[in-house]
Amino acid sequence: MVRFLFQSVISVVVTVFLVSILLFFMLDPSDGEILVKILGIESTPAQRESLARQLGLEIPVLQRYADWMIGNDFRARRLIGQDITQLNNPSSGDLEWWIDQGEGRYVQYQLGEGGELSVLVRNEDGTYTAEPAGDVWWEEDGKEVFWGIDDEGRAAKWIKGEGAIAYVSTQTGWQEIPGAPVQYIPLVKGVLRGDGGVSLRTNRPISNTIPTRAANTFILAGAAFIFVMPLALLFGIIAGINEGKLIDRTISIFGLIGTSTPEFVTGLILIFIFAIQLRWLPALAIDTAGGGLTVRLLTLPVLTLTAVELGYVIRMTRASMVDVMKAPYIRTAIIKGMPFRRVVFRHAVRNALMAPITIIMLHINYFIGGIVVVEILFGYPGLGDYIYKSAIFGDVYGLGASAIVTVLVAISTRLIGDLVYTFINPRIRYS
Amino acid sequence: MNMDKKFEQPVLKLEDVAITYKVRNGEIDAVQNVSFEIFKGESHGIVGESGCGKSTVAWAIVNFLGANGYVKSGSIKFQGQELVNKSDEELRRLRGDQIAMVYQDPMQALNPSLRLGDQMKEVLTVHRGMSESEAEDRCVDMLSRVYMPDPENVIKRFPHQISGGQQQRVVIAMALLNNPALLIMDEPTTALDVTVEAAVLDLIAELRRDFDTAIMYISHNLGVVARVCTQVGVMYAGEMVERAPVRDLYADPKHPYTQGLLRCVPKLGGDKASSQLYPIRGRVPPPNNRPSGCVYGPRCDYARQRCLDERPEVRQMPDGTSVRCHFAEEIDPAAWIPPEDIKLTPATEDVTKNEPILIIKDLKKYYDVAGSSLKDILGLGEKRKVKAVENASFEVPRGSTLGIVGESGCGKSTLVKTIIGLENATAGQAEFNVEDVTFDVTSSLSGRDKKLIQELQMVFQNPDSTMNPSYTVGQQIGRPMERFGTVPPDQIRSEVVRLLEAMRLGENYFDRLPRQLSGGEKQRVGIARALASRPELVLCDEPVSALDVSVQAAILNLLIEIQREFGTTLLFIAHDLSVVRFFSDFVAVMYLGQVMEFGPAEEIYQLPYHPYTEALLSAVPIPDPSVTQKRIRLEGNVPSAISPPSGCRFHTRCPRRKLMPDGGKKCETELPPWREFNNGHRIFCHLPKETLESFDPVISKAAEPAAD
Amino acid sequence: MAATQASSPVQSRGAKLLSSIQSYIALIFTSRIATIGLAIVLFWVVVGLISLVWTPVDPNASDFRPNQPMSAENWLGTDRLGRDNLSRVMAGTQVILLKTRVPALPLSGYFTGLAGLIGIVLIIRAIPMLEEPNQRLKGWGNLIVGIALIPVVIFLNGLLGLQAIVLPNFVLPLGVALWGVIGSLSLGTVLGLLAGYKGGWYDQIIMQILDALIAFPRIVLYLVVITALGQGDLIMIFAIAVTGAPGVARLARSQALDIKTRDYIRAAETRGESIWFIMFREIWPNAIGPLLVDSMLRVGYAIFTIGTLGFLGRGLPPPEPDWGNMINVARPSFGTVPVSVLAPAVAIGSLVVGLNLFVDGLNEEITRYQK
Amino acid sequence: MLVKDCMTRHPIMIAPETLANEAQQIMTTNRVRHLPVVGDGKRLKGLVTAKSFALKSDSISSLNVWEISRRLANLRVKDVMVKKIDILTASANMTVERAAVMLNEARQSALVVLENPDIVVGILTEVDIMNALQLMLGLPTEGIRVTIRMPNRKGEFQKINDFLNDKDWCVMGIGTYPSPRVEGDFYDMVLKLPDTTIEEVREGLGKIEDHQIIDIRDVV
Repeated sequence: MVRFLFQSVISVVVTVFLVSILLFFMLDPSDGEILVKILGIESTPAQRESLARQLGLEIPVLQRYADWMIGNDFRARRLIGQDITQLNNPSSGDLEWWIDQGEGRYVQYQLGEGGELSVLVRNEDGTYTAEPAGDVWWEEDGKEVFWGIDDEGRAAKWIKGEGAIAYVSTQTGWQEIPGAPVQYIPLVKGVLRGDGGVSLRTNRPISNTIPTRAANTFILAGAAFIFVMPLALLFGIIAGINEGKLIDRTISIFGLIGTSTPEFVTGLILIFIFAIQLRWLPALAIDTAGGGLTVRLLTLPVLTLTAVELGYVIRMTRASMVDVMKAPYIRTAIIKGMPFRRVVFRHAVRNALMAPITIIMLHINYFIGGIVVVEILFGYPGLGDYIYKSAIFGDVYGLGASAIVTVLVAISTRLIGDLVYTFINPRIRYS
Repeated sequence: MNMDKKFEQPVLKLEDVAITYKVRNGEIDAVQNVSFEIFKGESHGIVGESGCGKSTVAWAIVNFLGANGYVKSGSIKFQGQELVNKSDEELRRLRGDQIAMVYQDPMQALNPSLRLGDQMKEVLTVHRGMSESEAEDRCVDMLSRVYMPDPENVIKRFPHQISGGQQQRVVIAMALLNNPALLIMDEPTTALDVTVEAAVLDLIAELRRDFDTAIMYISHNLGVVARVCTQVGVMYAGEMVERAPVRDLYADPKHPYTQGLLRCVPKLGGDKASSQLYPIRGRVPPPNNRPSGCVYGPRCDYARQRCLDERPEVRQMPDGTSVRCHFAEEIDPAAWIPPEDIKLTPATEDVTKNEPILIIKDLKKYYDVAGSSLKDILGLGEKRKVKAVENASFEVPRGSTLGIVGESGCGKSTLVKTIIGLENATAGQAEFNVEDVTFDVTSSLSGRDKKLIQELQMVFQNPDSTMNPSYTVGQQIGRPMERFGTVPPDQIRSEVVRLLEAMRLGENYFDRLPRQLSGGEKQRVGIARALASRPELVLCDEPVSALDVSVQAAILNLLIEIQREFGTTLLFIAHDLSVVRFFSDFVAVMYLGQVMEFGPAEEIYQLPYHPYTEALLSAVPIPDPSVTQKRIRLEGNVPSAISPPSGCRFHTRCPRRKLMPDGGKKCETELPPWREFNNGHRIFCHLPKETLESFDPVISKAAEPAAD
Repeated sequence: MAATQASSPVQSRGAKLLSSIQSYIALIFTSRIATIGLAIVLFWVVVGLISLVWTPVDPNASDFRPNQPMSAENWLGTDRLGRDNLSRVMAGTQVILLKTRVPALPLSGYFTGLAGLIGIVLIIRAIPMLEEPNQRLKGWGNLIVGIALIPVVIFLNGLLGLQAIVLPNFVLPLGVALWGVIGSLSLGTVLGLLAGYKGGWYDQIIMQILDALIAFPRIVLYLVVITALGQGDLIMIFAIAVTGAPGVARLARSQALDIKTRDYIRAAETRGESIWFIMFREIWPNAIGPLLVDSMLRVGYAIFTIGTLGFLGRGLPPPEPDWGNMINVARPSFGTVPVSVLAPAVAIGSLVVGLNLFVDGLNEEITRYQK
Repeated sequence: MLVKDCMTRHPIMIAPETLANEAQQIMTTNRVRHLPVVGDGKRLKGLVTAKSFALKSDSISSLNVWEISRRLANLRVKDVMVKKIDILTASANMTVERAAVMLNEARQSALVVLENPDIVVGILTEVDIMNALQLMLGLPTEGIRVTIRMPNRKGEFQKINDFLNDKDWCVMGIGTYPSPRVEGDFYDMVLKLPDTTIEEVREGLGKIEDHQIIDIRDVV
């Protein structure tokens, strides 16, 4: 047991490490393509360069990877020389970084028009009041520099008199802001500490988005799971004990067709029948009326997922049941004169469920793939949809964080499967 | 009860039963015209080689032939009631209640995920409607009845938590719970070690008397059948060719097949010279291609034209034996002359005095055991070792045969693997001398000289896995020649053919694939492959234990012949003491990694014995009911090799320990000394020489049959 | 004499192959399911072959009547750009099953790739050698050569001006799905056999990495790879090969674990055969059967995947029509012209189902045959 | 001798649903006169004896020939068997003589032997008791069967015993009973002696005081 848990932990570490490295380096946004996606093709090189600096893309990739994994607040804290902390902004619900000067005084800095640094003191309601900062500069390499947190919550380095020009997109268009910081560190606590940073695509903190998305997906997947499991096990057992008979053939073939038809094909056919032809159910699972997720909305997506998973689980259960029914101990039970029902339920089912449980749990990855397709097909605002959009956009932070979530889900389901397996298999439990 | 059978009706009566399996193209008659009956309290043996339909008959009785098998004709009557075509519900009631069954592999027969108690209890709760607690009491009673230690605890365990011998006891106890009228046992001891087997056989004989149960005992082992059965039926190719009381069958076999079978088995009872083996020529016909006349006709030494034309009927002989042979009266087994080609040339020289080719000194092999605590995983815990081989030392003279015997787990295979290099020795020296070159054999395979690799070759146990299914016979025998360059490439084919002929296989085998060969043929090819690099030493790992007796005899004879012809030295592992005796010049007896006794073969089987050898000899089933064996049974299980007993490793089970002057204290603490006897015979025991010499011989031929 | 010696095993091997093929064909037809599956697959193969030479209309030609429903003229209607759906569905089999488009690459790219491959093989070969005392020297040699090979070739490429020589676009036979599976089969088999046969640390490390790959949601992997590297046939093949390899490796490993306990492996070891001989000459021929059956299933999965990615807008690149892509493009007008969506959907569905039916039936017959 | 030692173990049993015809056939082919009727787990339900098949006149008087045969063809064992409450039962640990008394008193020919409460372990019929008698008198073995008449007083058996001891003879069977049709208090004793001759026995036992050999023969 100890060995097993130890191996699982190692497996999690290795997997998360490999996945994150792979994602980070494959989707490395420093080549600037992402800037075009954010700013549009009409943007000027100067604007792109400014954005790249604001996003911290000019930081070397290894440093950026380390920041993203374990955070950079401690690095910033050292540069700033003051304590920094994350506070909730009541109006947006997002967490923002502030310098904590003690006694409930939290500040950010902003360089005014005249090159004067002003300090922004946070009020209770999340807004701030600007005050002159006074002389906070210190000497470095013959220049007067200052590290602080700017009004966007990034660690920033100002150099007196050498303000760079920052381009900021506002409602009225692009604004040129002179005297902007020359170096930025977008503050992040790191994925391993539960903070994935700010999404490049939405410019919102990822740790705010993912929970709601994941909850939606959980509802969808959970509904499918609750639907699939009992049905599939039942059909699998029925087919398994009637091996070769008509009922087995029927169940097996339908299972096979279900699991080998791609989700989008099943989904499209279901939409065609129930939404377009019969007009019973909506073709999209988007909550337009504001009534929340209803059974009506969820029916088609759940059915689509069910079709694929049901077939798979049935086939696994059936195969295992067929094997078990041929085992010598089943023969023993029959020769002992046990009634058939008792043979099946007492002697066969428990042994037959051992093998599929682990296999089914391993299948979670295909299931996640299915969820992505189904969410996109039905426009369902879940994690799958988020993963897809992040991937297409090249939002390495959003994709990375959500991918790690799915990896954790995959590994923990596998772990649960293994644990359940050890629990129902006395040969492992008692050795 | 000594009641005359004339007044009694058989518990089971089979009349002219034919069993057929439907296959893809047509039907296969697995069993034809089998008739026999079993009376109350009788144990009826069914012997025969694999594939002769023994088990099929058993499955037919409980009507469990699978989806494609059925009883084509004939009747199976259980206590006068016809079982064929009985309804499922009626059969279900009989099964487990009146008819019970015990199978070959107890581990497979028990449900791995249910506690033993639950599996036993349901026989009572389902059939008799007993309450759980009552049923549990009865299960405990029955377990203690089959001498299961600590039965209250055992019923709470799972099958994998008890040993194979104990599992078989549980299965037997489960079968007896409802006091069945008929107990079918299908090779119940085949998977067990010989000492465990002996104990289970004792138990079976005892239970038969106590419960008055009719037993149908299926086995391929003539020795086992001789020990437990009162009546024996011999099956061959789906037919029962002879049926007789056990004593008559072994003393005066009527059917040529029975005679042939008995000539194939080495016997411990007689002296070594009389244990010459004579294999039966040809092979068992497959069920879909059986001869139209006598099924045994093509292999029979006495076959005449009538045998090939006309199928013999079962005939009753004057002494009550029934035989399926046209000429049973005319055949006199005593007048049988062995065919010329089987007769072995006697050894021309005494090889036991040759200079040693292999010298093993204090060879040790320990394995690390993977611990399961966190400490062990991180490599911090104390490393525990399985001491698979401990201080083995012996010499093998050139051209001789050393037999290594012992029960499973005694380290005999590990020893051989270490010698050939599949495992690295932990300590010790092993030297191999050839052409004035000496090699150290304790190095790993990759560190070995190519010449040494070539000189040591191996013959394996399992005929089905000894050959790579993807290559032809010729390719596989040719490969060592190619690799070691012993034969120029253009002569490989002719050399392979020459070897094939030496194995009594023709050139037409060259292009055959393994799946086209029988078990015996595969084993011959395996031997040919081992010989292809012209090695000096061939190690044989139980080369015949997976084969039927008639094939086994042929392979053993072949090995001897090869040794005479090529002068090869053989190291021969076996668990069967009678085979080793027949085959070896020297014998080493191993127990729990330790060599317990070493010496010339004849000396091992005579006084003085090591107490363990004595127990082994007493347990060997001998296919001759007229031989009596001293009854010595070992108690308990073989201890774990991770923490072997201190002092003498055998002391925990030694039946002779109490003969020690101090009652055996010394055995627990000190390693025993080697006691030397004649001709290099050594015994690893604390008992003084005089005590060892004062034992009675284990095996004695009874002067006359004891009263029944 | 020598001639006959040489020829007879060859003949027998040919005859062996023929008879085993015959028996397999017989096996397929004994199963009704396998026969139906094979018929569906063959149907699409034939359709694809026909589409290579003839389609009702040029699949990429537009007749400027977009989104037409089914009609006598366009049996399956037309798509958003007015292209004939029937022709496009027919031609859609090509990229999946029949041809792989290799884009223009400089010759140096091929050389470097080849050198890299050889280098990797040398490094893999070197590792077991390092363990064996009498081969250690050779092992180090291999390792150094293997590592050095790649920069050397890159340098030579530059020197020889191979950068400048650009091979034009060309087409390989067999489709993306098939090449992808061949890729995962080769990669997975090598890793699996190595892990299974060598055991110990090899097994630990290889399986740990493969397990990580298995735990990685494959859809994410596909999306990332394609987003990062761009759409293309070779990239799709790469993605399919990488995601499929762990599964193949697991199977190959379990096969190797099973086969390595056989006595003929002991026999080879006692002959002092090298690990590569044992892995590829002794184990591989006996492990390949189940692996091949499994890869046929994988072809189904690969088609499934290509379709899904096409549907997500990340499928095979134009101009050749791709079923998944067709669905993606036609989806906005699903309500009005369902046939544009349903036709390719049914095509993908039936092809995958057909393959699965075929393999399933075949598998069942094989296992029954073994009994 | 206890019931368990002389009963017939594993008697042939049938299920209540068996056709009466079949039961009758089983009885004839196996030459038994009693069939315990049992449910699952050998639990006693009834007993079929030869008499069970005798037709009860009241039940058939109103039927014609065809109806009778049809009715008979469909008759099940449970319709004709002796019900459980009417069956004589015994436990395996009862003595034989007690069982014989039970059979005698009830005027029946068989006892069903049961264990925890109603599972059939055997059947004890008159024939079994006869067999027990045979065994007690050492029937199956060859030897000299001698009947000695002796007075009913202490020490008489001791004399025979001493004599047997002297001769080192063994006894295969022994039985005593009050002498029938004799005046006075005498007991007859039957002894079965193997490995000896009539002459030797007569020579030895005949010489004992007050004892009289009234029958001697060489039998199997």
